[in-house]
Amino acid sequence: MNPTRLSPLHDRLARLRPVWGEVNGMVTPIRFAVTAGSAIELADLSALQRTGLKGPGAGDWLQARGMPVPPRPNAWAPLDGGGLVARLARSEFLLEDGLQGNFALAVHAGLRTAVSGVYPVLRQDAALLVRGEAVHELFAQTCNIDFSAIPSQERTVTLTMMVGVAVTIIDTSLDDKTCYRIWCDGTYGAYLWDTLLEIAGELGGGAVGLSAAWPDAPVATDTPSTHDNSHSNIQESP
Amino acid sequence: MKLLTCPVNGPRPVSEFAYGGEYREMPDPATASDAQWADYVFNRASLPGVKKEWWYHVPSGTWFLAERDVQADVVHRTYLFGEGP
Amino acid sequence: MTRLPPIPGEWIDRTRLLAFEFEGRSYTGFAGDTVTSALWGSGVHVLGRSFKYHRPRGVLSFANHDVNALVDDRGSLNLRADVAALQSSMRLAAVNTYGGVDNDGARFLDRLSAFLPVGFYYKTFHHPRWMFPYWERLIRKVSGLGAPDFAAPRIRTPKRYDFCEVLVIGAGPSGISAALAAARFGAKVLLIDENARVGGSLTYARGGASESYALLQDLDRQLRAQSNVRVRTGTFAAGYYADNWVALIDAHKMSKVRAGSVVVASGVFEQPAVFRNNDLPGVMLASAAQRLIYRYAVKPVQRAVVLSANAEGYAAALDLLSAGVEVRAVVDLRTADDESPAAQEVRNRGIPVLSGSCVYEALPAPGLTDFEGAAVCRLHRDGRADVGTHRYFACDGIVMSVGFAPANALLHQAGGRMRFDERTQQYIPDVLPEGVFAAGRVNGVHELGARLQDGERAAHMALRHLGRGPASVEPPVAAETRCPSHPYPVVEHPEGKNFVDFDEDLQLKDFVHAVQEGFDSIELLKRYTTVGMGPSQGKHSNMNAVRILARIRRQPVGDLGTTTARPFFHPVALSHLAGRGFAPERRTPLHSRHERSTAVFMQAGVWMRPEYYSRDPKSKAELVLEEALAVRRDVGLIDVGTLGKLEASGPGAGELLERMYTGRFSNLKVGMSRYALMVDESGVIVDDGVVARLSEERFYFTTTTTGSATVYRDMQRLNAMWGLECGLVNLTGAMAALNLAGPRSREVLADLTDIALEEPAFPYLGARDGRVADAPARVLRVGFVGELGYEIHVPAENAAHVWDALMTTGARFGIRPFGVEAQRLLRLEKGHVIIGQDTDGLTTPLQASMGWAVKMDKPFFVGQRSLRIIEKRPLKQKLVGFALDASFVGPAPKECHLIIRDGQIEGRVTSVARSPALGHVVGLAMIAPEMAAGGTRFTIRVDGNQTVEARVVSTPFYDAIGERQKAAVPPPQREVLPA
Amino acid sequence: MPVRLFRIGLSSAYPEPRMFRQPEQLRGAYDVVIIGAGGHGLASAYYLARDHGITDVAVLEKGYIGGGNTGRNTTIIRSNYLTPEGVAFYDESVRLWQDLSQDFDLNLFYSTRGHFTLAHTDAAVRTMRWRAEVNKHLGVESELVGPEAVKKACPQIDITCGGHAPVMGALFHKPGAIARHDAVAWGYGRGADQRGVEIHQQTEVLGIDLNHGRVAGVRTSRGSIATSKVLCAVAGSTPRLLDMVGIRTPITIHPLQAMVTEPMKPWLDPIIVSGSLHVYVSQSARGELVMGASLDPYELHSTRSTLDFAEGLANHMLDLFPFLSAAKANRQWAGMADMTPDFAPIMGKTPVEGFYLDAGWGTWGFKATPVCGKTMSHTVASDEDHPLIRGFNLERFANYELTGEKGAAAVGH
Repeated sequence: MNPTRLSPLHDRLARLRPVWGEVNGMVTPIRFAVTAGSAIELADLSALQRTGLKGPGAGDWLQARGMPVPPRPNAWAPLDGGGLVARLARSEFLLEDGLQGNFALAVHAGLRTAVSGVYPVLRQDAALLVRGEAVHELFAQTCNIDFSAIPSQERTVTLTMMVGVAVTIIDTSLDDKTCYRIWCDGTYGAYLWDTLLEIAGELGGGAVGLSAAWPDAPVATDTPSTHDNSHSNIQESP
Repeated sequence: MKLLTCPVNGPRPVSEFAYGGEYREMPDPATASDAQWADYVFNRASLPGVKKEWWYHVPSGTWFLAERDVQADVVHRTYLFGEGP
Repeated sequence: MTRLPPIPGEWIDRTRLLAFEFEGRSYTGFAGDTVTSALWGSGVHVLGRSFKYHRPRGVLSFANHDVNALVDDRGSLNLRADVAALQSSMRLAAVNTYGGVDNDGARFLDRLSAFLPVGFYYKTFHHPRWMFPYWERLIRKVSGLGAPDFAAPRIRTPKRYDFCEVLVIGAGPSGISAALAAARFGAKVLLIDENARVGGSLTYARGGASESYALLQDLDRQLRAQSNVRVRTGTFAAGYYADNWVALIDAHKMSKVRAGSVVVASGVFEQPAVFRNNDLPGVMLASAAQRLIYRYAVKPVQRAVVLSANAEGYAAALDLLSAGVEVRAVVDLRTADDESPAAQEVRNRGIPVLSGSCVYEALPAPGLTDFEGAAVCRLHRDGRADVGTHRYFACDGIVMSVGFAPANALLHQAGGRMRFDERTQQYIPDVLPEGVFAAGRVNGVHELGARLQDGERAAHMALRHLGRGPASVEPPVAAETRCPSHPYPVVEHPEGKNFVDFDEDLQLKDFVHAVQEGFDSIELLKRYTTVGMGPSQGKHSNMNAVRILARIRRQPVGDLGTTTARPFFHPVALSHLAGRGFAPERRTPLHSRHERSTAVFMQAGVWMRPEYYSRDPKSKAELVLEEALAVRRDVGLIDVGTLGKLEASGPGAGELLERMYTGRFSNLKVGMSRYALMVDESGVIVDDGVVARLSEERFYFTTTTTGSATVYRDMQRLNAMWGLECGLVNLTGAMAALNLAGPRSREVLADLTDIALEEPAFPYLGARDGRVADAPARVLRVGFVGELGYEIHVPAENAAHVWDALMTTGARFGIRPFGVEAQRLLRLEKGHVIIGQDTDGLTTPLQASMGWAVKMDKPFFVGQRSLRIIEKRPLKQKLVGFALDASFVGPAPKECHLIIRDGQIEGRVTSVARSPALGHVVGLAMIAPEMAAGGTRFTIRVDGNQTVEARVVSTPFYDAIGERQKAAVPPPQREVLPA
Repeated sequence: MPVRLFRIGLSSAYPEPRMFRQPEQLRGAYDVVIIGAGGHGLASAYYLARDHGITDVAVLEKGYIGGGNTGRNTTIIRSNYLTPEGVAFYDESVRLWQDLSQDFDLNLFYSTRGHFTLAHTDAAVRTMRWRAEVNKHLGVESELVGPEAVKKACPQIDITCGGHAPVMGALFHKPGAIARHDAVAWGYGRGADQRGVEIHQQTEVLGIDLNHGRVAGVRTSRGSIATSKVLCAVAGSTPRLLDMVGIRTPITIHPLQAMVTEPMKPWLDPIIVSGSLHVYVSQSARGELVMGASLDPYELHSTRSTLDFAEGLANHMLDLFPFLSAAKANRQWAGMADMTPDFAPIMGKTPVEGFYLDAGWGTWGFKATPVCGKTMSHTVASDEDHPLIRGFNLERFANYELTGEKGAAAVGH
């Protein structure tokens, strides 16, 4: 059987008394007892399957497996099933599956045996989704990059600092719905989450669960999780 | 805040970078005299002027070289090691 | 009450009355008032007391540098009354008075001014020496301005970043014109102004007519029509920093804006004339009087003498007349008649104009707080007043319009060079850096029409810098034909009190005396007199100071050079600079588990680590001992996830490690690990860890907690330089690490893993991949704490799961989580060195007695060549183990207590503790080599100047042959159990 | 009211003479040429004239007296260093400081305020104990104290530093003091001038002539000088001067920035330093809080200010003193610090005969001003390194015998 996965943000999320569900073996907030304003919606997507690889041969190796390889550094491409492959700087890649699709696992498996010039990178990020009309104000207070000047159709990957933490940011806005993804080292996750949540609160937003962040998310809600935190929260939630 | 252009990530505020010090050619340890080696280890070309320096873009882990006027604090060009002029 | 009937364009909202207190009395003002306008409008003229002589002061500039009118509103430090927005229920008091602003107990100092010459504090108070502290205490009592409120809470502000293509600083005519011109080409424009509304001088310099107000309304309309112009009023640019990085300050926050190009249209500061009593309440700059009238509908004075040296002065006279002020006379420092329309109009209205004359002194009523009149004299050719021609004008105010100084601080900060323009008697930009442009009066352009043109020109240059805008840029506007500033608006007076710097109470003679004492360059003069050092940073004083120095040295102003203008343009609250005050913190994936086990956390760099686990009512010492004993007797579990964790793969991986570390790894067998020591180029120890070989071309290795970032960084750089075929991956955050240690550790782990644990399948220093509690795990057999132990590395997301499983399974073996303190103790019993505690910034492996970890016969490693030099030199100090006699009682040595021999410092204790396993105190010490031989006795000086005898013993202190970490054996017999 | 002020107040003409003359032109030759009319250069000139009878001295200054780091530092004076060499050296300096106001008959406002170096980690506590023990051994008043002692001496401090860096202890150094930095240069300048030394401002050194490896003369913007002895005391300009005589050193130039608030009623008695928060602060007699932090991270030969310095410093100031949120920062400035790898100066004779070096002053030059004058004048006069500076010679790097002050001076002050 698989061991429980725990989000880097788990105990921060637990304080917000969510209704938990389970995604890829990780308990994840489906919705929160208190619903926040909609100016900014902040969600934890750490549960998505994720892997990385780097090295001079990484790009070709992906291509050989029929995966889209962003043509230029710091660009990303979508994967079937709602996932994406992001090219970080030159020869490093981050793969993240949507709720469907299993590219990440495939790549992970494919690299169990050594491949020359390709090196697997274990990803254990805190993975956030942030959207809403006040997102750019949130960025303005936390990050020295003018995202409003980067057209979302260019599918740019930005490696930068946010409130003192190294982050990877991409713009996944569709039409007029402003939406960004943020990844950071999981050990900074709690700090980044708390900081963004505080500011989001001031701007009339807050944390949302997967059902809001991803309305069509087919996840088993309220599954009794092995995790005691989640137990208590499920009981306490309506 | 000063802007520095990472050859891979483009212009960024200097707060995203770590300074790696002056680029120095290491003398051959086998042939260098003790005095020459100590000079390499400790002494620096500290005159103002344009210098070749190591800089590191922290969020992406990119090392690169910058040719910077250390008096005017103007960066003339930046490039990855081995890809310079 | 001197409030005027409603005036078109006034900034006050007469429908909103605000009640407030000043100096214990109640007043009312209107929303939109500043504290000064509300008080002046209520007939209050003494707004504050001066810094040094405690003279009464009122309105001078009314432009954010009336620093003699600083008020305190219940702990809000040094509010500037001239710009602080009036709020209801303010309870204001003037700062730095003794018994109130009207009867300031310190006002006697004014009469002592003759005895307090420039720099007086350098000249006295030091004889006799023992008296100085008393004088100093007195001085520290009377100095300073507002008093801080120690109970005030920290204010966190929403500091933010901002971006624009063209930043225009100053929304006067030239600034607005620049913003509109840039906007017409579609640029994203940010237009800021420190005033509550846009318009600059258009809001107050009307010359008694309505055209300028009409123009302002028109410009304002155009601004609103431009969607790509953001207008931010109540916002000033505090400083210009490299690459068009500008700090914008408003009431609530700081915005750090990155601009493509910057247009500085910051205008000018009107400058005071220098004559006796020019500081009395009622003597004010013309622009101040005009602001009072048109922005706040306050009648500045009832009967005024206008002291003028330019057309602006006559225009101001007309403004005064239109506000119902009786203008007794216009006194013009110039001999030639002013030909401006305003001057004509003044003469037509029959106002006496005395040209070639000056105000010799303002005449106060007894007590200085009231005003009687002005003494006017003709001027000699040499610029001195001809006292014989003395004429008296009764009035309650003198309105000065004698010239301007450019507000060019930002241009200086940007690296611009200024030159003194004799024609306009003003510093103007000579060379400006790329991307920075000046427009309007700061650029020496004073005529209204020309200012509009100049703004447009500057905007076009700014656009060109961005690679857009018009194909060609119009030439600079024609130079001024008239001179708005008088070359020397300074009148001597035998009794002085003719002030140059109002912040610092500096009079004309102070400058004469300073120069006499040899401080005759502008920089030395500034430092000795402190001119311009006050809160207003010389805005109203530097220009006159330079003119005075030039006059004394008989040199043109232009030859004196300028003083630099550093940030900030106006003072900035620390809370604005600090913003929210982010403090990044790093947590291991087991943080919640530690909290649940009531860990007491300590900081390790950005990390939070359990120091020990509290259990009431036991003391820290007891618990640390218990945790240590649990490891020695049974089994303990510690989170070592803060260690750096790196992976090197590829054909070049082995070579990279060979070059980075002092040890040898080419011969390390797959599935085994080895201690690794790292030195820098000068041979100094910088880091250590364990290297495990997972396959021929794959290594997994650890670094110290603090070293992880830099070690990874340096390896990346050298890997690139050496062109080795090696991939480096930093897994520090992605992998959790738990050390399961103690004689029962194997039994605990056995239940949870598919890895064969028994000897020889998994020997000491072995490294295996497998599963622990179903999680993919990498297990290293380590001996840091000197017992059978397994360092278990798992993906961060599984860490809590694995921790729980180990604690549950370990329960029946008496498992205990242990913290950093217990680990330190356990490793000390083994004599293991902690880099940074047992070594310092200069320690070499030879000094640390770690030669065994250094393979000098390798072809190369970083620092090797330096170590070759060092090994030829006599050793200065050596790290040894020591022990105290078991019988020892008394104050135990502490880390960094010194080793003393014959009154000389011979070394220091680096680690020390009472060993629970051995029952006596053991430690490590850096010591003179000749004292390092086993058995040598030495003296440690401990607290209270006591000394303690210790003797050098070999390490490890505990389990010298290391059998316990190699194979679980029963715990030693000798034990001290916690009391 | 002191007598002196009465005399001035009652005299018809202002009685105060020039502090230092402005010599019309350079002479063709001097016994000794000192480059740099900052505190160190002028102090050396003063003691050369006063203690060694060498008065045929020209002090050359590119700008104006005390215009370099002497006028840009945060005026902290202390001797609580880590190495015996360092402690002995700075202790002598502190001793000299005490008498200067009387020596000069110029009040330097030498003010003994007590100096706390806060420790926020157990590693820092260890270092503080180390310094305290070395200091005590050498007779310098230093002791390791607990948070409560800090709170007692400075009740306004937030001992938890906003919760994220609680103060675990501090090194208390009773003699820690501040002084008026400009006056130090003026005092030494006046004293040297009165003894016949010539101070030439606005005189830039363009080159140094050598003859068979020894100093022969100095070329300046106002003409050439023949001399056999040159003392170089130019802090941030050291590399340019060393280049003229072909000497290589480990010195690199980094800006050291500072910031001052508007005057407020004095409340802060001691000097407070926090290594891990990168703050040091004292309150001047004018009521301004004089604040500094650590060196800029990268080499730069310039005195520009940065906003991120002001932001970081303000943030950490509010960690220590939250009630200062409304206090306003008035002015930023910077100096050029000539840093060495072991945070100790480079002093004494050099491979070039007759060329004496007083450099590597990094962030700690002001406090050493008097003892530098003493020891360098001795070294120049006798052509022998003064015993107090032997640990600071240039050869120590080639010999891998660094002095290791790093622990004590990790934060610039």
